Amino acid sequence: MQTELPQSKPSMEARIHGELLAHLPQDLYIPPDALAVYLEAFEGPLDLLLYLIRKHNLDILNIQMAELTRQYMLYVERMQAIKLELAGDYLLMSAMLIEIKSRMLLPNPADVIFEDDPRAELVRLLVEYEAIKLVAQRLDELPQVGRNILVADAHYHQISIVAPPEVSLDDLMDAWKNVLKRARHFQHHQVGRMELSVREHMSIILRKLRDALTNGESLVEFSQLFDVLNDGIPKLVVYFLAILELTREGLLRITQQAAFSPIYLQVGHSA
Amino acid sequence: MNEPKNIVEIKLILEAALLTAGEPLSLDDLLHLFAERMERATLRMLLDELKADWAPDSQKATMELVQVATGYRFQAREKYAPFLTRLNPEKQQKYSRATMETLAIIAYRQPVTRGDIEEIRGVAVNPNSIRQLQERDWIDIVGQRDVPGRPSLYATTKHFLDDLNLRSLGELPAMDDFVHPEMQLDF
Amino acid sequence: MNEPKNIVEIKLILEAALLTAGEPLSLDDLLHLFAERMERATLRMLLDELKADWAPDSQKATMELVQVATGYRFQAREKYAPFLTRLNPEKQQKYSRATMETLAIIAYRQPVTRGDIEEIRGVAVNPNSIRQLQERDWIDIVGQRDVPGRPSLYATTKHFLDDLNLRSLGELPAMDDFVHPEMQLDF
Repeated sequence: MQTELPQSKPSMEARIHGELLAHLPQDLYIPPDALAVYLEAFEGPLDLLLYLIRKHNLDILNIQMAELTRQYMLYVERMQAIKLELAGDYLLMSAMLIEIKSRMLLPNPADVIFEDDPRAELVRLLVEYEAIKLVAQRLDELPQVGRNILVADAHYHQISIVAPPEVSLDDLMDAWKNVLKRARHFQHHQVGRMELSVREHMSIILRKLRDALTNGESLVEFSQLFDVLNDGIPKLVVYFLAILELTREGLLRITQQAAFSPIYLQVGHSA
Repeated sequence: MNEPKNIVEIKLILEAALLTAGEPLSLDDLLHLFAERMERATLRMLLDELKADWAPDSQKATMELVQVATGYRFQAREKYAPFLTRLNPEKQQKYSRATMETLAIIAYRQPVTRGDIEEIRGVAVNPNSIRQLQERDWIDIVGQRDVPGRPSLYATTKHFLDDLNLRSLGELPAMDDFVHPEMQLDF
Repeated sequence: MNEPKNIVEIKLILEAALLTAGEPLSLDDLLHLFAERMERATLRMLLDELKADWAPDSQKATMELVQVATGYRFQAREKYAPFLTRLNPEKQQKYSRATMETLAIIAYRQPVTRGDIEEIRGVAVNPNSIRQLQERDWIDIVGQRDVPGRPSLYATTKHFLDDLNLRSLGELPAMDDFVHPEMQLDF
């Protein structure tokens, strides 16, 4: 037996003021994958219940519990049968429905809901959820920035260029003093001009090696580092000290195949 | 340009500011444009004039000056939106029903906890829904309920109102209470 | 609004798009606004007309339509810029203490790794400090130390020396310049 499947998500259509628009599969056979899609369209047990109520034209204020419970259980069983990941909320609702139904069987079932009607809480939940469902849809239909509202956003030139913070030599000194004050292991350490020059040249050498590496050369010949003719003795000494210090710190490796053959420098030991 | 000397110049500066802001500008923002002091009433009046200058039947018909929650902004008249959105179709945010219902509960019942949302919807809150709404800066946490676990209380932001072209929560679509009158339920 | 039927309507759509785009729009972008095919030459002509509509002596004097590298955009005429800038005044920022100390350590102890800096300062390095100094082009990475994790080695750049008016690091005041007897630095 073939059953007509809804054109779109049923709950999207079943929502409007009890106007029932969706087609619900009436009969038993629905291809399981189609059923899964169909059932997943429900946002939860309240959504499903609302759908059933609207579909069967049940009065939300005077719900026929037996019929509603039967319908609901049918769906839950189908969901379980096709192993749809069933939120615990659905089972909780089953329990609630069954409980209400059994309480309705007690004497004095009322047609009109009053305060201690067993259905009161369920009705409250359904009414509130339905109101939220409707209003959520209306919110979604409101014009929205980015969707149907586009805000004027023309360009203008910021006049002043963002000035980077001013840093003076004094600021730098103050910072360094602070560091030294706190770092106890600097106790006996004095940074002299010579040592700073060495450290500067350590950076220069590393930079040259880095650039050479970018060009595919892992080795740089020692003599390429400086200009013997123009650099002057002090500078060469500083270079030499920088190389020694880099080597000591393991940042540089020096290789020489044989005495008097070219000396090569490379980063670390393998890079 | 020196400080504006007359109303025409002041209005031009207001117009330039609002056309380039990209977001609503409050009266306070707008007062910052001018070195000289201006009454807020004067500013409001000038904004009304500016709004009129951009009337639909004028030469300046593409934009309208509107007031939303956080201030004033120029926005394209709605009839142009279908064309303009062709530029960035992917930017068109569409939220799932779960997300929209979560938003509706927060908007209409705020401040609410996750627990409140779950009670109304009857299912666990999808963390993605909350995250999407927070990332859009439509909701934020305004406090904790003083119960065990101190759950966060969510509320909508002014930015949410701005994005929906609203000045206050009171302008939200009315919530349907159609069942309540006959119910006579004493909840 | 249906697809525009005449040049006036097309120009209004172009204007609305360019006022709201927030970035320059290329000819290709602009052609996407319309379902019907349009010659690029026609579009260019319409943009010229639009530009003329926003002439300085017109009613639409606050903005000008300009062509920049990536396309067309409306921008506020230059004379309004000083006022608009007041809306987003730039703060004369100062580097945080952490950033200054990080810079000092890199200057005096280079080449150093993050680990070295942390050891000296006794606290974790704020990634922002490093980023700020790199963006300023005052420090860069000159290599990696050959230990597990191969941490980057930072050093100061020539640009740093230039900005501080130094010819070489050797011109940085050496320690003993300020370790005066009376200072008794408590190391």
